[in-house]
Amino acid sequence: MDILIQNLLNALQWGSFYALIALGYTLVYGVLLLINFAHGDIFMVGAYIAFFVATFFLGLFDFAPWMVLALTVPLTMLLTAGVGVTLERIAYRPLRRKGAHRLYVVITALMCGLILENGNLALLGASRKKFPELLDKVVYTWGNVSVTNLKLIVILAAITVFLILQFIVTRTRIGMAMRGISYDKFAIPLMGIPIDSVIVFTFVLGSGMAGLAGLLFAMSYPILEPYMGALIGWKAFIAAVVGGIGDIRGAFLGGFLLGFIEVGVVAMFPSTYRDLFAFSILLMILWIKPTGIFGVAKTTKI
Amino acid sequence: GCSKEEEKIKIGFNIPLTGDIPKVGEASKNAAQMLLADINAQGGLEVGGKKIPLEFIYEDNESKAESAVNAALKLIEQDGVVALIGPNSSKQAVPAGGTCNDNRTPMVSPWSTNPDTTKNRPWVFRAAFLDPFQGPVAVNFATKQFKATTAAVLFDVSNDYSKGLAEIFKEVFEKKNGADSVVAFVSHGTKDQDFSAQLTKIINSKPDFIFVPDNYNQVALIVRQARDLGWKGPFMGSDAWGSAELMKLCGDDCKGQFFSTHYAAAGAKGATKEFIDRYEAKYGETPDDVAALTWDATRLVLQAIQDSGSYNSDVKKERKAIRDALSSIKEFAGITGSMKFDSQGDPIKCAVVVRIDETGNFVFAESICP
Amino acid sequence: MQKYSFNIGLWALAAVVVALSQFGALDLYIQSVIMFIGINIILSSSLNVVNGYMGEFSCGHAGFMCVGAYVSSVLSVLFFAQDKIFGAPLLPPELAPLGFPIIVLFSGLVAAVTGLIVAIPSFKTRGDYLAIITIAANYMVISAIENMASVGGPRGFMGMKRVVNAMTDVVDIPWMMIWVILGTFMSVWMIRRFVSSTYGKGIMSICQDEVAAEIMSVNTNKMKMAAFMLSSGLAGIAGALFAHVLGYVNPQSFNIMKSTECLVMVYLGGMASLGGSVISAIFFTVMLELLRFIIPAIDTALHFVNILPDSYHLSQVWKWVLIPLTLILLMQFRPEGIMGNKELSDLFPRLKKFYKFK
Amino acid sequence: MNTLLEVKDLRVKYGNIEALHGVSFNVNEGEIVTLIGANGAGKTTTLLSISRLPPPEAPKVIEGDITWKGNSILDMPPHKVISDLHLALVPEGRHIFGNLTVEENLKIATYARKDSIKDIHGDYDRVFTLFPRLAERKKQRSESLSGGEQQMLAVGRAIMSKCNFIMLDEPSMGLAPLLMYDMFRTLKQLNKEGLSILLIEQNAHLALKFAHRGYVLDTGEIVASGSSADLMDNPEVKKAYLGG
Amino acid sequence: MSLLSIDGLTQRFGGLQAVSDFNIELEEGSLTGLIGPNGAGKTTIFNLISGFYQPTEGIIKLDGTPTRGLKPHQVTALGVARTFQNIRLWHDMTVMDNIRIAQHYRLGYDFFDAIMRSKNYYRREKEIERISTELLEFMDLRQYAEELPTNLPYGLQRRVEIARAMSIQPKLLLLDEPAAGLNSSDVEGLIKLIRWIHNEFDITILMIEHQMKVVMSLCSWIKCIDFGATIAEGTPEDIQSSETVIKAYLGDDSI
Ligand SMILES: Nc1ncnc2c1ncn2[C@@H]1O[C@H](COP(=O)(O)OP(=O)(O)OP(=O)(O)O)[C@@H](O)[C@H]1O
Ligand SMILES: Nc1ncnc2c1ncn2[C@@H]1O[C@H](COP(=O)(O)OP(=O)(O)OP(=O)(O)O)[C@@H](O)[C@H]1O
Ligand SMILES: [Mg+2]
Ligand SMILES: [Mg+2]
Repeated sequence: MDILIQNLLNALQWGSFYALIALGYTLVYGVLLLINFAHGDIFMVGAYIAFFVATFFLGLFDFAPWMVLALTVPLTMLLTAGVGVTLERIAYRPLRRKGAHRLYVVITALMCGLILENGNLALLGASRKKFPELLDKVVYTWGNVSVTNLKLIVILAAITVFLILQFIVTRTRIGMAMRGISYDKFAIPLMGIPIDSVIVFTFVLGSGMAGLAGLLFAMSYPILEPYMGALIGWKAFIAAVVGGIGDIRGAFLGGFLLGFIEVGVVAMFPSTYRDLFAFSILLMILWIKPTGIFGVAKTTKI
Repeated sequence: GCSKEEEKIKIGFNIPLTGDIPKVGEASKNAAQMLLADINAQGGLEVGGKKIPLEFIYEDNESKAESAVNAALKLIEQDGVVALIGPNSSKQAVPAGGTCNDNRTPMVSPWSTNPDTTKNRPWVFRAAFLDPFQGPVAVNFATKQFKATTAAVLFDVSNDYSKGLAEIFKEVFEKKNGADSVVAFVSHGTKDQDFSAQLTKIINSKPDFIFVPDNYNQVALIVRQARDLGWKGPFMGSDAWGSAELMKLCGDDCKGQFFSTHYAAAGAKGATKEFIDRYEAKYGETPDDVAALTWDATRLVLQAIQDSGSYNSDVKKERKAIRDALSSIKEFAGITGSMKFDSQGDPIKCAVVVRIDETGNFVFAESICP
Repeated sequence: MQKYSFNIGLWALAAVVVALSQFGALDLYIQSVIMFIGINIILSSSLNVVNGYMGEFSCGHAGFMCVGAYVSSVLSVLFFAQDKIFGAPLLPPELAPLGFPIIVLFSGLVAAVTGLIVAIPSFKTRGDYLAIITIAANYMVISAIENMASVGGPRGFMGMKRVVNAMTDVVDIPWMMIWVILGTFMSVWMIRRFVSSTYGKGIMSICQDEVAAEIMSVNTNKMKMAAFMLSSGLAGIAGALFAHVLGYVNPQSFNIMKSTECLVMVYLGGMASLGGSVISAIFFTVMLELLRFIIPAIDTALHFVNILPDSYHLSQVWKWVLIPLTLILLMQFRPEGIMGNKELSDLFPRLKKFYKFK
Repeated sequence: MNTLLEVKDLRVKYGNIEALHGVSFNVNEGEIVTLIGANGAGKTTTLLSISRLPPPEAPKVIEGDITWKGNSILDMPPHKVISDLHLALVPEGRHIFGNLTVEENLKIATYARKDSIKDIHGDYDRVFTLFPRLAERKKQRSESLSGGEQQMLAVGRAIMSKCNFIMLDEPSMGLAPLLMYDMFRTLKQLNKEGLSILLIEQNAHLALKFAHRGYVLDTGEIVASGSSADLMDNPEVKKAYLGG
Repeated sequence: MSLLSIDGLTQRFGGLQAVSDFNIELEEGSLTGLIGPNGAGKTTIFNLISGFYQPTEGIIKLDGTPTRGLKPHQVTALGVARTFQNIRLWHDMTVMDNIRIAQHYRLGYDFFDAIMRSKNYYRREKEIERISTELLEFMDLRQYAEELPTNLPYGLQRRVEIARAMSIQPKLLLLDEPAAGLNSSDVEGLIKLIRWIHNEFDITILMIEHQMKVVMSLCSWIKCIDFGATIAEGTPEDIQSSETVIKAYLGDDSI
């Protein structure tokens, strides 16, 4: 029983990260049908930004860690959003303007990701960074179940972000515009909607969330290295698709699902088979629901 | 006028500057740079009474097998190096070793632990000891130190070093403590960051200690997460822990743990201490085992060049001379301990077990020789 | 006669390359680069069948390559080489030059059958959903092999050099160079014939309007299967050649990074352009190697004009910054890839005189 | 009468192909003007140029001017054309947002409107009385609508945007006769309330019957113009566009 | 015997009944019109006939063979060709390729023939080439054979789409609003073309159209549906004067 609860908590935390990153994927995808393969690396950049911001404040003033944290959260989100928007401006937008096939933008995103990773490596060197402790760790223990305050914060953050995004996308006018763009970019300006602003807004949201995820991740797994975003990025993408890409609920659920599957497989089967089993399960889900859990099949009207 | 190009001894480095383990490449390169500067400052390597300057050429193998082969071929064919240092990890060292052996160029891998790297390859050598030796060291030490009868193992399935060592450890431990005394044998993937599921499984099987033959960066995460999950027992590690960064990343959580390795930085004496101090001064961090092993590997090659008595400007002949000299080195006093070479070109050397003390230094606990 | 001059030219070029390798005029490094170019051509052109001509987004090409590499390695070692796992060779090593191509083709076949795990879901789902099925397939193949201790697991598998040596023992010619060239020609030739037949053009109709294709009598499921199997089969052949050129395989050599390299080559060359795939494979491979020489040159140049501080040297790390940067710039100038969806003959109609591009 | 929109010597290009070679015409406040012409004459191109949509879908203006109440709008971004000038376009090929419901499609068209919720609701009613079918399909994802229903939605969106100038590109395409006539009657009614209309219609007969004035476009040039009655009597126009 | 017989056809989408208990018998060689208000279910009926949807209820028989369970390409192989309400040509392939690919079901060679370029391959390709050229010739499209459809004017695209359907050599041709988007003179041409095809190839045609001129001058029998069920049928004259049809569909043409 204890094991079950413990694993449940583990899965919730790990799934939270998948969910946070998958939300960013889905948001951008939902608007531009662009698989932003650089998203994992934007997340990595977010973690680094958080690192620099936090060490800056810690080093410069004699702030209490919690004050530093309070400053780091918004700054990180803002700066990371800046990175995302910059990519959009200099790499994706010109291609879009030229009417390139969307997969060329996807490949460009992939390349941007590589530049972020290796540029970081080239500039900062291969040494890993240790993220400073900004939160006094509290371990709550009941019987064999242990959980840290950080874990709870992470889970809470994922849920909050999900609710906010879900509200924006489904309830607001700009959210409606975002959904419209994915279907027909041509007609959006005809509705009086400034398309570029909406796209920039999307990148601000998506990358901001990646920044938040990066910060929380750095606090939970305080070792930063240039390639830290690659694998988790790919997996979060998979989670987003399994949930039904383009759908906020899908990304959220898909992230947790992947977290649960990975933790579950390790807990129940020989751990060496984790990837094999986890991906088989995901394939099975897609087999049953070919457009993901929340994905709606595009009805081809002929 | 007609200036003849200055004669130089070219040595190639086939190292992972990008890809999965850039830190390994960087450390290798740092150590090599330091050695290069040392020797060239004296006017070059003294061979047969003549000083010849050195030139080191660094090629990135991107941590990929095919790139390692291409890099090796480029160094051999285009740059005409007389010997190669690296690759470091076995994934690249095994195929690159084949290439060097086929092309009759001596190669010394600092770090590779896979027996295949050197097996039946007269041109390939290494500076690190093999898993089959390190496994028992860890078992014996842990059994004695922790009075352990049960153990758990957490390793990286996709990393042949980690997996190989884990398997040997399991075999030896169970031979000593009876079947099923390794109560949990759990794996993770190479770039994983969350180990809570694995650790939950391990903690629940209540082992006396956890053996973690993993790279230091993952060790830092594993140890921390284990503490978060309520584990209070000891860990035992392997040589891959031995990085300067371990303490920076792991902090207090790792203090008091033990691991087996090639050398202990703290409390080192003589040449080792000098190396460490200078490296620290130059790069601002304690050299890890890769740096030390690269240093030794390169010095081995230089030693061989000197042993051969004269430098031959015909590259092919010089390579042969180096190989012959390498294979006849009987004993070599490296900063990672003194080593002898067996018929395969693998070193026989002592392992040390190191304890991480309260100040975070790696202090010598015990030396175990084969 | 004139119509075949293009073909004849290619074969002549191949013969020259082989001859130069044989007599040592090309050093081993250049030879190895040429062989990797050949392998990359197979990879990119075969992926183009699915991603370009059929318009799907398959991201797990390396998985099929992996299958081909392992199947061929195990078989060739089993049959023609002494090995610590498989023991004595089943056949006399003198037969290696005959047996090897059969093994390569067979491993292609096995990879093609593996391709079914992607082809069958593609009946129901498309686009980005298919993308993750292929990624998952890639991971699963790697994970499966890592769990197979008999082929070395994460340690990798070797012994193929001995098979190549066995071939050299029979006749001393650059065997692998010959096989790679033959494999490349065969792949490009197969794809060319496939996509230029009315039968194969069925996949292009799926790309442009699947509904119309199905209603206009194209058996879309069958065509998808054919395309996926052709593509993964050729990837398997590329894998088999790769394994024997390297003499060593390791599951991590076929991870998602390798797949993305294939993707980059396809889109760089241009979707649905075979010529583009060939050109971009050459460009990509050569650029990767050239940067080994260019970066030190840039470093020297920058130091010469004193832009860089003395203590800082540009290292090879910058390679993987420069490559994507170049590709991004290239795509900004040619947002449809080097060749768009055109072939050489469309851009230079006069070439048609020399070769029938059908 | 005030001239609302004026197009002067407009030349536009798709890539390297010139689609309009100097087109000039104007629309006055409260007028209904129609552009007729064969397939490919450049009618759609003209409307897209006025809407200031960016390439690649829309053409690039290389010469000439488009003015709105005397001010050039060539530098205006497309969304401003709607939100500031209140100039709407019902594009050829409907371009509805298939992943949104019918209701959301109508709602998105009010994006630039700044008036009260109540006014907006009044317009919903107007659309739903004109096209009762849309009311029945309110919650349906619009991509599964029938061809004609989608066309209704496209026109409905233009009404929702509450513009005082609407450009319609073949609004009757795919509509059943009954509905087509209803739609034209409603548009006429809106026109009486002050709406100006620029109409493109394949059925020249119908278009001229509906409009006050017309222009005839042929391969990128205006070849005839005048009041509807004049054009209908013009023998050339009769022969080429009215089917004899 | 009738070529197409539909009995009790019903199609539901969720709660929506798009077609309800629809019946029709088409005699061989007839030219029938299908009209009805927007959203009446006309296109849905076409989709059901061509196998794109599986009917919720009802039986569709072609030449006596029930088509339930057949995939669209199998139905097409039985001799049912169609055009689409919105043109769906393969826009990046030449007109010639469009015509050739539509003959996929009777290519008569397989993958290996294509790769090995067997005798059979050349024989069949030649045959298809011949048929396609001939067809383009017939349809006055010969000079556009190597053009991309996107570069053709709308009227010609419609014609190419009909040619593509004809290359299937159908027994039954389904035309979905062939005159939509055509100007008056093109409509005249279209009427002539359809009439000519009907006579020349002696095939059965069922067409949906909103332009009364087209329907009235071509069809010998017209069926008017609303809410997926027949509300009136008869000759053009009957329909034009039917109160029900006027009320539900034609309306009055005063503007
Ligand atoms: N996106 C485009 N790229 C290139 N050429 C185009 C493009 N769109 C239209 N054209 C060309 O511009 C010319 C005018 O086209 P336009 O669509 O304006 O005609 P139209 O009068 O609206 O015809 P229709 O009655 O068919 O709608 C045509 O020759 C057409 O081929
Ligand atoms: N896939 C679908 N899912 C849900 N509803 C659908 C679907 N396809 C059609 N419908 C609905 O069924 C009804 C009939 O559609 P259909 O396309 O057959 O109409 P139609 O008679 O062809 O009309 P039009 O003349 O406008 O083309 C419409 O109301 C439409 O909304
Ligand atoms: Mg038009
Ligand atoms: Mg319809």
